[in-house]
Formats: sequence, C-alpha cells, structure tokens
Amino acid sequence: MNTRVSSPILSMTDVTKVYRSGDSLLGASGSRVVALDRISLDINAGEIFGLVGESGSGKTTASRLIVGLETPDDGRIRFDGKDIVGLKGRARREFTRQVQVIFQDPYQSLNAHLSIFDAVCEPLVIHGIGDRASRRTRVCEALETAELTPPEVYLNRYPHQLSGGQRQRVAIARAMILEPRFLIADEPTSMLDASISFQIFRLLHRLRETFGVTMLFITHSLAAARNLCDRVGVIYRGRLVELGTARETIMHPRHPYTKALLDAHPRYGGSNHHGFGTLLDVERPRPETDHCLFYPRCRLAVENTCNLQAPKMKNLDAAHRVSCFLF
Amino acid sequence: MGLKRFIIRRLVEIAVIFFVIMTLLFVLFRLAPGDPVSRMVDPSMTPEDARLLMASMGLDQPVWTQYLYYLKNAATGNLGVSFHYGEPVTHILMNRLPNTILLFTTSIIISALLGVFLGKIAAWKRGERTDTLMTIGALFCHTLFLPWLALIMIWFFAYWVGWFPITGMVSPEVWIDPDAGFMVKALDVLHHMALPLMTLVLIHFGSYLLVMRSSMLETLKDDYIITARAKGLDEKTIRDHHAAPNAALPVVTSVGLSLAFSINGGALTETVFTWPGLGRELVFSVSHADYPLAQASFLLIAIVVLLANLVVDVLYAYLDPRIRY
Amino acid sequence: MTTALLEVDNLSIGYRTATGINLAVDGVSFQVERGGSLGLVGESGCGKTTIGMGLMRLLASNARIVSGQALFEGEDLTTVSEKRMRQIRWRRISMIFQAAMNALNPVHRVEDQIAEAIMTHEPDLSNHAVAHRSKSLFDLVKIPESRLRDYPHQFSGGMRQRVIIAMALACNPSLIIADEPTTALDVIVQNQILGAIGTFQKEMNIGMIFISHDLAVVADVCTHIGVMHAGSLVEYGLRQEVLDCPGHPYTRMLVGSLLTLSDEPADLAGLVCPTVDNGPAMSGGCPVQTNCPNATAACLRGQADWVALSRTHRVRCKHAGEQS
Amino acid sequence: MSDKNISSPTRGNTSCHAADRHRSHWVERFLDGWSVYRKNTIGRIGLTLLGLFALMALVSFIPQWVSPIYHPMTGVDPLISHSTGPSMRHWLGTDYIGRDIFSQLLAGARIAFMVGISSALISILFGTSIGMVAGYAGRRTDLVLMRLADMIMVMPTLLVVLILSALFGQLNIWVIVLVIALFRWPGVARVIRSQTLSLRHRPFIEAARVSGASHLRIIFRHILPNVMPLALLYMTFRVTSAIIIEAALAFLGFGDPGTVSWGMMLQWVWKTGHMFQAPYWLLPPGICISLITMAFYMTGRAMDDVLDPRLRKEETQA
Repeated sequence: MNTRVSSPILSMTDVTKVYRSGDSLLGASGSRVVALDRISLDINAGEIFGLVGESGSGKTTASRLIVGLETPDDGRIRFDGKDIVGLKGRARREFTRQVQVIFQDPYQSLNAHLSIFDAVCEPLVIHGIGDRASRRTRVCEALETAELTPPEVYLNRYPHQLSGGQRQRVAIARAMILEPRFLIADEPTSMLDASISFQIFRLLHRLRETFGVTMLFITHSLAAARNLCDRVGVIYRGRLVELGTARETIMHPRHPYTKALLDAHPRYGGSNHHGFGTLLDVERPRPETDHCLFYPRCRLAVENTCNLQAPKMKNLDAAHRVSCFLF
Repeated sequence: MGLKRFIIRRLVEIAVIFFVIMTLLFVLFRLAPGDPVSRMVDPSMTPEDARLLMASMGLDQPVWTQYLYYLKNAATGNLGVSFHYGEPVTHILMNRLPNTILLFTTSIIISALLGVFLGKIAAWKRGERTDTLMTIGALFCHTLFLPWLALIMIWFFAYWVGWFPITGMVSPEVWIDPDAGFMVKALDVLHHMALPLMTLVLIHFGSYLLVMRSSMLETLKDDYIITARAKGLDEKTIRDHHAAPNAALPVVTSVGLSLAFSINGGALTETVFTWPGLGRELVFSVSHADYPLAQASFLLIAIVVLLANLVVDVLYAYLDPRIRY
Repeated sequence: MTTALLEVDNLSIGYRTATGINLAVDGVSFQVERGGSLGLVGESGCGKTTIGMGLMRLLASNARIVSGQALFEGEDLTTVSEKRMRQIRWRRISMIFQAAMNALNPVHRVEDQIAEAIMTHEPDLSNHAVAHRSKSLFDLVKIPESRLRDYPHQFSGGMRQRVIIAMALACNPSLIIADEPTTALDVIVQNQILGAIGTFQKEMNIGMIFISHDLAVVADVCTHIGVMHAGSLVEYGLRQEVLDCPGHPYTRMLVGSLLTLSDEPADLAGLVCPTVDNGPAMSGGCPVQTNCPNATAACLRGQADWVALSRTHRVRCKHAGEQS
Repeated sequence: MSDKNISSPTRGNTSCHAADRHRSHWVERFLDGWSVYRKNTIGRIGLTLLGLFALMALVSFIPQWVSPIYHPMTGVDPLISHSTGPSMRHWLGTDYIGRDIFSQLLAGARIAFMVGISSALISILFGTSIGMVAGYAGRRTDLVLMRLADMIMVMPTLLVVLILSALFGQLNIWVIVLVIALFRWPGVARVIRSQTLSLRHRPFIEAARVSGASHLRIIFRHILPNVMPLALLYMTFRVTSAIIIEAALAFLGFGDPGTVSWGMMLQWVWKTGHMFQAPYWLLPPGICISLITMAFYMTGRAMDDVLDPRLRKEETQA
C-alpha cells in the first residue's frame, strides 16, 4: 500500500530558525532560542509524513516555516522544486492555493464573527474564484468532504453553535476548498476527546485516499503517527534525530530518544517498561560545546564523543536514517 | 536582568522622554502667536536687566542657538525668572515640591490601602448588602467632580462646621511663634492638610476599591484557591493569605496608570485649597501669564510623574515574584 | 466489602440553572479499597471532576450534592460539618491537580505552601520538624532540597507536578484524588509522573481515585476502572475486565478508539465507531442512547439497571446480557 | 430574520441572503448583549440617567426661544442685578448678573455631550487604529507606537491643556476637544493592541494568512470585529474623562469663554465668591457633572459585565 515512490513534493534543506526575545529600542538584550536546527527532510507526493516530538521541539515551527508564517534564518525550503522562502505577491498567492494548514485548536481556528459559510468561502474570495452561486456549491462540497452533512444545515451557523469536532471539520473544509496538493495537520486532535480524534484521523486518512493530497501530520503521539503515517521523523529540541517508515521507526527505533519515547508510551494491560531504558535518572549538566542534544539525558551516551560534537544523520538503509554516534 | 539594570534603563528612558517633552515645549513656544521675547522677559524689568536676561537665554540669537541655550539652561537648572515673584523659578518650585509630594503621596497611599482593604471585603461578601453598598458608594465617590467636591468640603467642614481652616498649608501665627515645637507645627500642617487629603482620598479610593474587588473576584476563581481550600485552610487564611496578595497586584498597576489622573486632581485640589504646591503654581502662573514659571512647573510635574511611575514599577516587581527584570 | 476505604453510594450532584437543577452526576456508586486505585474515565463534561470536587465538598457555589452518601472511614462526607470537613481535607483526603493548572500560589515559595498544609493540620509541630518533613518530601519526589526556596514559576511543568505530589503526601493521607494529573505533560514526563504516583500509592498503601479522559493512562495506573458518560457511571470493574471484554457499547467505543502500537496499523477506514459528537441524550432514557448502535425503544424508557457480568464487573445497559 | 431558517438551502438570491445574514448576526449579538444588560441594575440606572441628560440637552433650546432673558449666555433679566434664589420666574435662581441658572444648566448638558462624545470618538478612532496597527505589525512599529503611547499616557492632560493655553491664550472649545482626544488615545491603543496581539497568533488569523489574505483584509475582516466591542466599551470611559477635563479646565478659568458649560458655572460661583451664599447656584452644576460622568461610567461598567463573560468564554475554551 505504501509503495508510492515519487519525487519529493516538499524538501527542506538545513533549515534553521532562531527566535530572539526581548527586543527593545534601547539596546537589544534578549535570549536566543534555537527552534529548528539544520533540519533536512523530503516529503514525497501522496504520502502522509509524520513529524513526532514533544512540546517545544520545534515541530510547529517547521509547519509555520513551510506556509510562510515565519521565515527561516538559514536553509532552503522547496515546494515542487521551487524555492518558497520569502515568496511575494503573485507567486505567494499561487503557492497558498496549494498548501493549507489545519491548526491545533478548533476553538480558536474560526473567527467567531464569521458564519461557517463565510469562513469556508473566504479562500475563494481571496483568490477571486467563481461567482456567488458557484462558491456556494463549492462550499457545500467542501463541507461534505469534511463529512458535515447535510452541508446546508451548517452554512448559516456560527462557530459557537458547533462542537469541537464539528469546528475541526469546518477547518478541514476550509483548508480543502482550494483543493490543495499539500496539507499540514498540526496536532489536529490534541484538544479533542478520544473518540472524536479517532474520527478526525479517519477523515484525514480518507482525504489522502480520495484526493491524493500529501500530508504533513504533526503530533506528539507515537500511536497516532504509527496508525496514520507512512513515514515519520522524530524531532528533539529542534533537531531531527530519526527518520524512516512509520513501522521501522516506531516499532524498531534506533535512536535512544525515540526509544525513550516508546518506553514512556502508555500500554494498558502490561507493564509500561519495555526495557529500552535509555533515559538517565539524573540528568548530566549540559556541555558548553556543541553536543548531541540528548546527551544530558542519554544513558548510552559516549563520553568525549557525544558531549563534544553534534552527530550527523546517517543512513541505516535506504529508508531509515538516524542521528546518533552509536550507529 | 537585575533590578538595578532595570532601574538604570528606566532612568535613561525617563531622561529621553523628558528631553522629548522639553523639545516639544520649545517647538510649541516658537509656534505660538506673538513675540517669544515678551513671553520670557518680564515687561517690568529695566531694559538693562532685560537685555542681560535675553542674552543669557539666547533670545537674541537664531532659533537653533536658542534651542541649544534652552537645553543648556535647563540642564543647569536655569529656567528663567518668574514675572510675578521676580525670582528664579527653580527657587520657587524647589520650595513647592515637598508640599506637593507630601499631599500627593499621602493621598495615594491612603486611598490605595483603603481601596484594597474595602475591595477585599466587598469581593468576599459578593452579592450581599455590604458589597452592594460598597460598590455603589465607590462608584459614587469615584465619579464626583473633584473641584466641586472640594468646594463642598470647604463649604461644609470649614465654613459651616468650622472644623478645619479654609485655605493654605500653615497658620502664620503658629509658625511665627518662636516657642512652637516641631510637633505643634506638624499638627498645624496636618490640620490644614485634612480637607485636601480627604477630598483626594474620597475621589481616588473608589476606583482602587473597584479594581481590587473585580481582581479579587477573578483571583477567587483561580486554581490555587481550590488548592488552598482542599488543604483544609480556613476561609480567613484563604482570603487574606492566598487571594488578597495576588488580587492586590492589579491595584498597583492601576495606581501607576492613574498617576496622570491623580496629578490632575492634585493640581485642582491645590488650587481650590490654595495649597502651595506645584499644581497650584502652574494654574496660578498660567492665569497670570507668567510663562517661565508655568513652563518650569510643568516640567517639574512631568518629572514627578515619571519618577512616581518608576517607583510603582519597582514596587510591582518587588511584590510579584514572577517578575524579575 | 465492609473494608472499603471509601464507599460512594448513589451520589448525585446538581447545578442550579435558570431552569432548575441540572444533574452533573447522577446516581454514581463505587468503592475504593485501602491501597486500591480506581480510574474514572470519561470525556470532557461527563461529571468526573465534579465527583472529585463533590467528595472534597469543594463544589462551585451553584452546585450541591443532591442525594447519596459517601462513607469514608466511617464518616459520611456528604453530611459531616464544615469544620470536620476542613480537618479531613488534606489530612485524610488530599488532591493532585491537573499539571497545567495554577494549583500553586504564584506569590508564595513552594516551601511555605507545603509547610502551610502541614502546619494547618499538625499545629503542634515545631518549625524545625516541618522543615525536615518538607525536605524529606522533596527527597521522595526527587527534587533537590535547594529548590524548596523557589517560587512555582521557576519550575518546569513536570517538576511543578512533583511539587504538587509532594504536597499531597505531606500529611500522610489515606485517600488521594488525582484529577487529570498528567494532562498537558509530555509523554516522557507523564510516564515519570505516573510512575511516581503509582509507587507512592502502593508503597504507602493509599487509596486513590484517578480521574482522566485518557483511557490509556488510566489503564496504566489503576486496578479498577469506572467509565462515565453524561453524569452516569456506565461500567465498573477490574482493569482487565473492562479493557478486555467491555460490556457497555460506550466503553467498547472508547476501547476501540484507543490507538495502539502494533506492527500493523489499525484499519482506520474499516473500524466502525459510533459518534458521540452530538447533543445531549433525551431526558430520562439511557444517556448513551442517541449515539448507541444497539439502542432500541426500550433504551428510551428510563436508565438501565446494573447487570453484573462477573463478581467484580458490572454494566449499566439494557442489552448487556445480549452481547457475548 | 431568515437566520433561523437554516433548513431551506435553496434560496434564490445568495448575495442578498449573505447581506441579511451578516446584519442579523450583529443584530443578534446586540440583542443577546441587551438581554444580559437589561438585568444589570447599574446599567439600567446609567442608561436612565443618560436619557435624562439627553433630554436636557434636547430641550436646552427652548428657554431662549420662550424669552431672550433665558438665553444662557447673554440673557440678563433686566429686573435682577445680583444672584437670587429659586423662584417661579427662575426655577433655579439667577447668577450674579441675573442670568437664569436653569437654562444655563440645560445648555451645559448640550456642551457636555458635545465635548464628551466628539472627543471620545476621535480618541477611540485613533486608539483603535493605532492599537490594531501596533499589535498586528509588531516589531519596530509596535515598539515605536507604544513608546509614544507610554509617553503621552504619563502626561496629565489637564496640565497639558493648561500649558497650551499659557502659550496660545484662550482656547476654542473644539481645540480643547481635539487636544483632549489627542492625549486620551494611548489607553485605548494599549488595550486594543493587547487584544490584537492575542488575536494575531490565533489560528483563525493565521489560517487567513495562509490562505493568502492581505493585511488590510485581516485587519478589517478579522481583527476589527473582534476588538470592536472593547473599543465601544472604552468609548464610554473616554466620554467621562473628556467631560471631566473640559469641566475642570472651565472651572480653572481656561475654558472657551463663548460657551456655558457646567464647569464654567462652577467657576463663576467660585470666583465671584458666591459659594457660601448661593448653594442653589453651587449645587446644580456640580451634581450634573458628577451624575453625567457617573451615568457614562455605570453604562460602561455594565457593558463590561456583558462583554466580559463572553470575552472570557472565548479565552478559556482553549
């Protein structure tokens, strides 16, 4: 099923993003936070790529960079082979038709003052697509795509009249109305109850099957990534530590951090220790020099190696890559 | 960043703001209709004195040079000579400054403390009679028109009942009396201060009460209040030890934000009660076309407000452990 | 059965609204053994938090216990005096709050907040003894003593949760109510916190009610599971029983939507999953009825009675007997 | 209107439909808010008082139309040359040169509304646009605008107007209105800015940006409707401060000499030394100023109570 081999639709090369805080008119004395550190990855057309990481790991930053809500400090992002950093005017509008985002919080992703019709229709208005009648048809179609049926019921409602799951579906309809080729789902279910999350996963899965839309699925849940994604990348404090097919990476992880994540994953019935045990009880101090970011917490760390330089990505096989000195 | 660095940075900012205000004043001064020389030089001076004064202010020079003179003079504390008093304005104002600070700080501290205390009780008794009475009372006092209240206070307490002197800050007979000790003099000042102070407190405590009340109601919804209850603490401890300190923080902010408003009120109060402060001097000088005095008192008041703001910020940082500049 | 630490019987809690009393908790019964742990699972708004607050008598002012009793060490928590209740709070029953919550007062040092709890209930203790106890509590939850003098905002989310756990253990309670203690924490930290809670609970033989929306988490730490829906307990039993052979359609749905890690991904497209995304059930009937794939006309008429599936496992569904 | 009719999807004219729906959304929100507001005692008192004052302002033209001796400024009663108490001829008495206090009081209501509302409108306009621009643009723009706001905010407006009249002589009432407005926007701007800041990174704004919406579209279609209620709320507070500043200025003798405001009346009673002798002259203008500020303030507070739960609801649903 997952044998689509194609050229990357999106590729990030050495993308770095640093946030600075505390700017002021009288001398800047802020701190620097490296949100993304030389991230390189390719996402192939038609796949669902999962980016897995804890909060603050930079996974959301990655999505914001791709859609142009932020600009990277270094590195290149290419969509369809074309550089998309700093796109302006016409080129940017053309790009925005092809890439859309579904945000985490359905309670805040809709303007309380716009009806569902206006919210879903807005992209058409912005891009000047269709006349009033055809827009209405397209909005209805989009709502149906998001499994909000019958769509007419929803058109004149306002967000506060809908449940969280319904709002998230409206957000999906809004994102799909331009028929994008690439969809970013940024933790679309972390605010929703379990059964509704499940339905949203199923909807995303169906969108890929039906429309062939490529997806970047951002999540903190290994289980969600395992069940929805074709390939996953694991990100830790802004660096990509492991990359491979969902099955290999999650079921047979290599990087100590991925193993720690798997150790921590709740498993009912049995004990939750699967015995990788890669996490230290007491953290080591953070080295001054460039180092493997997981070094302070890593039981397997090699002194004088891991604390002195950052590991590079190594290919384990054609599909599986890991950034660790142990390999 | 340490508190010391924060204060230094703020002082630099204050200096910058002050510089901007000075420059604006200068620009307005030049823009205003009429002859700038006549505005700075007392017409009753002898021609010789007037020429000397003009030279010292650079008024016979081109605009840019005048501006530089103006800055230099301001830096050395030379802001001209008052027409009315015939003295350098800095002398006069340095005399007035302590009076203003005395009335201003006392009134702010008393009204903030009163507001916090009553607001706490009002919020705690939310919806009860006490709360309703306090809220409406606070709203009422807060919206009274200050000069009018001052007149009514004088009319009632000074004229009708006769408890307090009508105007001024001191009674000459007390201060001339060589036998009067410090206590007697202090009591005399207090006696004079009672009415203006009461007026200011009446006007200001209401808004602090309302801020404290709503902030306290907000705080009571906070999670750590549930923790405190779950810990089995009694209600009084929860109110005074857990809710009130947090709820009082916005009051500090509100004191800072209302400083400009308070100084307006201060000027009005000083004028009505003829309290010899900066505000009264400003009003007085404007109505007597004494521009050097008006300008200097305005600048001095601006400095007082800016510094008071800094004090409030530092106080806030001291009270809220989450803020360490 | 009489050895239970806490016995809740037919507890109902209602909120006053403009239209009358709105039951948030409707006739809930369960027991917690000394040293046992009960997980209450349900989706947001199902009344699970209200139960915890109700047992502590910390309900919002517009809510009150309508009926039922909660026998805790021989005392009925629903009727004891407010004064007695204050003594019970924290000394006998303490709470662990949601990690994302501001459960610690931001303007006091954590040391003082822990000491306050101890001193309220053991006023005779010397300052020295209190300080000593605080230190040993910090040792227990593996935070360096030096951090006792810090303010809450200086701790990370996981550390703050450890402080709250330390505080919950301060007076050696016999029951702990943990309300979503790991929500909003990252997986690794969540795992550590769950481990810590589980260890203390077992070692100190403390009874625990663990409230969570996440079945996977509850399954990790609890010996018993109670499933709640719309204010009612719909299934109650030992962990294995509830997870391995769920009797109630709602529980089946919850278990079914639990994504697991396995070599083959779940068949997302194939799995049938009843929607629970819609409005409230009709009054009077089974609370699940509008979303239930098995609902019949009978389900509209009044709530089902309990059906015992085993000695420890019971389900509240009219069709419970019909399923295998 | 057609809002409830959600089950009739086949409406002929969608454009007209969209317009209807849009209006009815705001109407609905208004009615919604009104139904909460009506239950608020403070709000009801405030609105009633405002109604009374509005009535006063409206009828203020009548006395001078009845007889020129009732003209608030120039109408001197030929029979009276000093301050007299209330009588049938002069309901509230006359001032020291025989002008009718009651008609002055009515005229004062007109001036108060005029000063308050026009100055509040201007400062809200400034404050809202500057606040939105600062909050949305961020970075340097924000920093510069907010420093400017801070600077103006610490300036005591009354004293600024005083120093201006020291320079420029007596100020026209409209100049006073403008100056008050120019010095009272920073508070509004700060509030609107922080609201905009909290909106700026809301997903619905970012979704619009991702869809390629222009900055103007985002500001007007997405941010403005969300900050509007707050701006309206602040308007009531600005009205009160404008009225107070104008009155204080007039009281000190620096008002527009061509207008009869309540502050002016107080100045006359104070400066002519009638305050101990003529309570009928001292009390009405002071009560009026206090009451009208109280009325606006109460209206604002009640609006705050209406808006607050809703704003908070939107906040806490996260």
